[in-house]
Amino acid sequence: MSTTVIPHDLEPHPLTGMYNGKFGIWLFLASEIMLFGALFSTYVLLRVGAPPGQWPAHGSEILNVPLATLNTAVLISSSVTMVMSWAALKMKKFGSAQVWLTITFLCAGAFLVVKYFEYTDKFHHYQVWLNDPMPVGGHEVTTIKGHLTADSPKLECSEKTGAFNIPEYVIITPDGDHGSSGHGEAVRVEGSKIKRISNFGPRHSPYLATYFTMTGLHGLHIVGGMVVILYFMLVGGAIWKRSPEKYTNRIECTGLYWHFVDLVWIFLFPVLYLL
Amino acid sequence: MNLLLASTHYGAWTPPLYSQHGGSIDKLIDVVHVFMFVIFIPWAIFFVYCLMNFRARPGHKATYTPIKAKVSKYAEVGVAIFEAFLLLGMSMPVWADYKNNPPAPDQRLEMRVVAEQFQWNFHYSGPDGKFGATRSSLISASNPIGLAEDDPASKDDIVRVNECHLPVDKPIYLRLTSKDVIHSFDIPTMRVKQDVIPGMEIPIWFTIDKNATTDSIRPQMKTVVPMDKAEWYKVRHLVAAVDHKVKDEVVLAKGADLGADLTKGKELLEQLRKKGLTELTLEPRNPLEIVCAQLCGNSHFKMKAQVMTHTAEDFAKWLTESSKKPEMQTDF
Amino acid sequence: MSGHHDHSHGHHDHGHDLPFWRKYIFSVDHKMIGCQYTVTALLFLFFGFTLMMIMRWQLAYPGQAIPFIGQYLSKDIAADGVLVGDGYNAFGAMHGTIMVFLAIVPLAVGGFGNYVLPLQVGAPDMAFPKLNMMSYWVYFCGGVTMLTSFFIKGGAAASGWTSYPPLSVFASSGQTVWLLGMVLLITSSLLGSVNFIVTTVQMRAKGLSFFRLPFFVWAQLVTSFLLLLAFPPLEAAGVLQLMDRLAGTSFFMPSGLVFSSEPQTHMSGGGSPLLWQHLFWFLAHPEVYVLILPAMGIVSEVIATNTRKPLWGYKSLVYSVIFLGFMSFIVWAHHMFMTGMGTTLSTFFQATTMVISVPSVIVLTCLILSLYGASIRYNTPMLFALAFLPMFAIGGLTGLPLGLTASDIHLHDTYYVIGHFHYVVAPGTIFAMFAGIYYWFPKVTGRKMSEFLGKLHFWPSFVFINVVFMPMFFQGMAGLLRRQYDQTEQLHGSIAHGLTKMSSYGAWLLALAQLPFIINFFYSMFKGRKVDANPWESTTLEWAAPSPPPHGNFDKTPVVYCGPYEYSVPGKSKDYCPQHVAMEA
Amino acid sequence: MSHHEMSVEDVKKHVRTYIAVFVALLVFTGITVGVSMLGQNQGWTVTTAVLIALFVASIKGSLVACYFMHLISEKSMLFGILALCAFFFLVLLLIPVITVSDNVGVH
Repeated sequence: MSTTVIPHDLEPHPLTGMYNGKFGIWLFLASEIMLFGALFSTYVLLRVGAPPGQWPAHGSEILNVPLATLNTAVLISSSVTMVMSWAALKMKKFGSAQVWLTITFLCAGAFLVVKYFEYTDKFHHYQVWLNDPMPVGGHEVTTIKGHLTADSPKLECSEKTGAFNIPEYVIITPDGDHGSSGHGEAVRVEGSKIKRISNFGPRHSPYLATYFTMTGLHGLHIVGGMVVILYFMLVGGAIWKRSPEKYTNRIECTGLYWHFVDLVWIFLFPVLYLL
Repeated sequence: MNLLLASTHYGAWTPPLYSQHGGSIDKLIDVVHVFMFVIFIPWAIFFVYCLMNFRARPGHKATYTPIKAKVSKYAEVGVAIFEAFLLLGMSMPVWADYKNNPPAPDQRLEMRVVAEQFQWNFHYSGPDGKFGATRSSLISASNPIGLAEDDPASKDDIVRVNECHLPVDKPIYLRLTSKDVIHSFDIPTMRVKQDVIPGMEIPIWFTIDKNATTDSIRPQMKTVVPMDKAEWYKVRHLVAAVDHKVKDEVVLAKGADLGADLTKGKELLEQLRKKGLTELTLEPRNPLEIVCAQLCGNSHFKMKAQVMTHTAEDFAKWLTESSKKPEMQTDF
Repeated sequence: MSGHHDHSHGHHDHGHDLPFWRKYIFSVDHKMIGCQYTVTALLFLFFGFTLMMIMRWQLAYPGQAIPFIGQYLSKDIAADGVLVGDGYNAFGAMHGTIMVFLAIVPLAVGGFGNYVLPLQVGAPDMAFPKLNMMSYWVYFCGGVTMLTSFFIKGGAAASGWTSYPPLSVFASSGQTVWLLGMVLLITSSLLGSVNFIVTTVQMRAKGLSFFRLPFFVWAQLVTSFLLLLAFPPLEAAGVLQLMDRLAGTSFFMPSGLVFSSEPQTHMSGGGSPLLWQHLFWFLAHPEVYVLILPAMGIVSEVIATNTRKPLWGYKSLVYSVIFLGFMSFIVWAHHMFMTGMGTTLSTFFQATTMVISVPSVIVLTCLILSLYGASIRYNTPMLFALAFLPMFAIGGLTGLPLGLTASDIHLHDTYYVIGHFHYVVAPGTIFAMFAGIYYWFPKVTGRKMSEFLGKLHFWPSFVFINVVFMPMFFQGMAGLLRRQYDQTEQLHGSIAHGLTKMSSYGAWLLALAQLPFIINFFYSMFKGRKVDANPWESTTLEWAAPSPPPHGNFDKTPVVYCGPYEYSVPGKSKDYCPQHVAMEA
Repeated sequence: MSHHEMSVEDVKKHVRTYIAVFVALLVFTGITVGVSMLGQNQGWTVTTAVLIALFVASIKGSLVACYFMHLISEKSMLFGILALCAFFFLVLLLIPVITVSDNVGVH
């Protein structure tokens, strides 16, 4: 392609001990650290500044910790398979390297599938804040959590702020004691009584806003990594044939990125789910 | 500079000053600028000297060895020391005083300022010294701060839109909040500026000079503008300070302004010119303004309030009279 | 190494066989990409200037129809040819955004950095040519995205280039487009900065140690680190604001907002408007140095060449820019003194702000002492480079009263601020850019720009740019606030109106003064005097390559024998010793 | 030692490390979850919970960075850059502190 030969494209530079690509990917990761740093900073600020009660005392009140623990294991596994793929290439075993790479890809896919179930669960779960207390299932409550029935009108977003406008009325099936759905009878709440309505999506609270933004951005990084891995699964053979060393380097760089994505999750998991 | 800047006695440098703390701010500004000239002028002289003396010309060659310039090191150290002085000796004490020493509650006039697009709302506690409760659900065009009528403390409260009455020579303590976006509370003539941030209540305080009542400031700013320099944009806030007469006919009565908008203003000035008036004696209609210093939307430039400063007695009178009529002024 | 060289040489001829779109559009050659950046950035510079000229009409003649073009503007911007408040704010926000992110940074880093840096380090290209091409196209898309926002319903972003929430979250959809454009521009800058750092560190020619690098390369290296580490927080902030606008979150929206008498209870609230300011200025202060460091680099190159003597205190210059870069990360909150900051923090940030002025003083001192004992050639690039010095000095000095909290109370958000940073960026950085264009034009085209037209460009520009910005200091002193659609609506604005008009006339005349440059640029491209590879008799490596350099840059891989500015070395036959020529004993 | 010239034996040694690190990571994940549940039942303060969670996460992160990303065998140049990045990262994390702590306003 390029008609010029770039120095240190393959061989390490004596000063840095790295070839260009590896040095480049490390610099890129440094910028990624600053990106997620700003988000962590946001998280701390919103949490510290939150009035009592606005932030859940423990992530498990809202989020599914067992699923996330499973996902952590999946992501750690994908990290080790990634490095195994590189090790195999170092031992000139192209075939097994591609197998490891494929497992990495599948793990990443599994992670996203689990995430999808976590997300959709939140998007279909609603909370209604009331202007005045009303009786539900024998208790006077000021807020109802539950699922909207099919008879409820579709909620519309405010054009200005993206939050939900208050509908004419909603019919909601309140949650049971431990957040499990299907308990209790459906309640009809008139719009005039509703102070605010939201699903457990990002608009729900600063906590969920942070959760969706951080995991969403992390998820996008996973997708990006998967695209790159898929690319090497498909055309890896051709590059390997042309220059095994180049292919090994590229897998190493991909791996560095992939481990970083794993590393971010290692911090996201306790921060969002366990605190 | 006077021609370009001032059509009235408003100063060609900083504006006239009517607050007690402002002097130290102006002093710092002056000292910094003197310092800037002290650095820049010798620097510029050296620069021009080099440009002239070391130009390329036949027979002149550059010298390879750099000059041993101890002067530069002294200059740098000098700059650093002077900056330290400005910081520690002037800026920090002023700021600390500006932020850390609020006047005692029993000695100050405390009031709430609620900013919104694009107006300033002023909330006085009235003679009882207690602010009535406010609720955002009660906010409407006629009740801009959402004052709760059912709260006894709100009975004598005064709410004013874009009109702020203040006593002179008494510490004023303002609690600034915003309903919607970030505004900035700025009175240039008092050297007061503070961002007003929604979700926060930020206090500021200052004391107005003893002699700075609006009625006494206005004549001080009186100026004479030659007719051919009287451009509407520059005189639009000024009113006639005296009756302007041509052959015993009053062509511009005392207190009359020079046209509410550009078209009318141009016409009026043209008429006056035709009638043979050669100069205008003018003074500002409202010499003291609160303006918004932070971009807050399309009418940001219009967001301003008039400050009326009174003597202690006049202010007390205004307060009692106004609190008798608790209905809101909604002339905005 | 020599093996590589032979290899690349063998391919040189193929460079000419590339189809048009590979050679001029999707080129991977750093020089072509540098030219693409330069031309695109100059167009944006012109566009941003046009926006300002229209705004200056409204300021000088509030409420009067804009002559010539008023009638062609859309209804969101102008009614019956008169600019409206939203239109003015949109122009203001876009002027700032375009000038900073689409014009000057791409020109200084994307244009000059791309073209000159690989040549100066003796590399055949950037470390990642394809990534380089991608940076340009991502930048291009970001620019186009920004421009399209003028044509959507509600007009372009109108919340200032700083986009402070909640205003920017409540704003019309132009703000969303602005944010998307910013994300693209930031991505482009990040890719570019990785490329620059790797190229500088890994691809220096043999013998070119760090302390033999031309100062321009140092400036670009530090700039790249600033972009690399300061931009991501703004990208994160951009994502958060996008979430606020599109997904209904409240990162920057506190509880209890009431908008046009409507309590915003359907939002969760609980956010912090100050968070945006912190994240924004965490980038935007280093960004100031992103604007100024490459300019200092260019000026140093031009001054060294045209004084015919080594730069005074090369090492102090290098340490100064490194220190500047580092310090620029911990001064950002001096933009936020008026947000209710207490004594402790304001003291810290005032102190760091005073500290950061010291290396700037050192840089200026080194450059001016370089003139002493010189033999100064007054050609056009040198005139622009010399004009940079006093202009940057004025810009820097007027930063002092803004950096001190007490004087900032009066001057914050006034025209004094506008005057201050425009002195740094316009007669400062933009003049340095012009110096760079005149200086490296012979390298790019093999032809010199006309000296006569160049001087016809310089002198009026120098006069009028001061007419534009000098009055602003006095206006600011009078308390005149920035971002006012009609300044005369306020008493002090009305009083300062004479200066406003003076400034406006200065701006329009300044525009006229750019005509000689435009004519010169195109005329010289085709008809300029042909010159050899090193017309300025300069020492750095870019002049060792042919003009224009072929694909792969050097005929022979250069080896470096000496420092970057060996001019007028005693006992030599010529008054300059190029870096790639072994000095005879 | 640079990875550039690694023998098959070296790689095999590496692979054993990778597996050990993998197991350690899984164990630490279990510890984090366990400790968090315990803390929730025992009613620990937020500070304690944060400190423990971040401590364990840091161990895990270091393992990934050092062994999977081979940071442990890199040259000092990279450490310099990462240290710079870490410093500015800390500055970023100070933003919440300075927003809340030293402001004359009341939230």
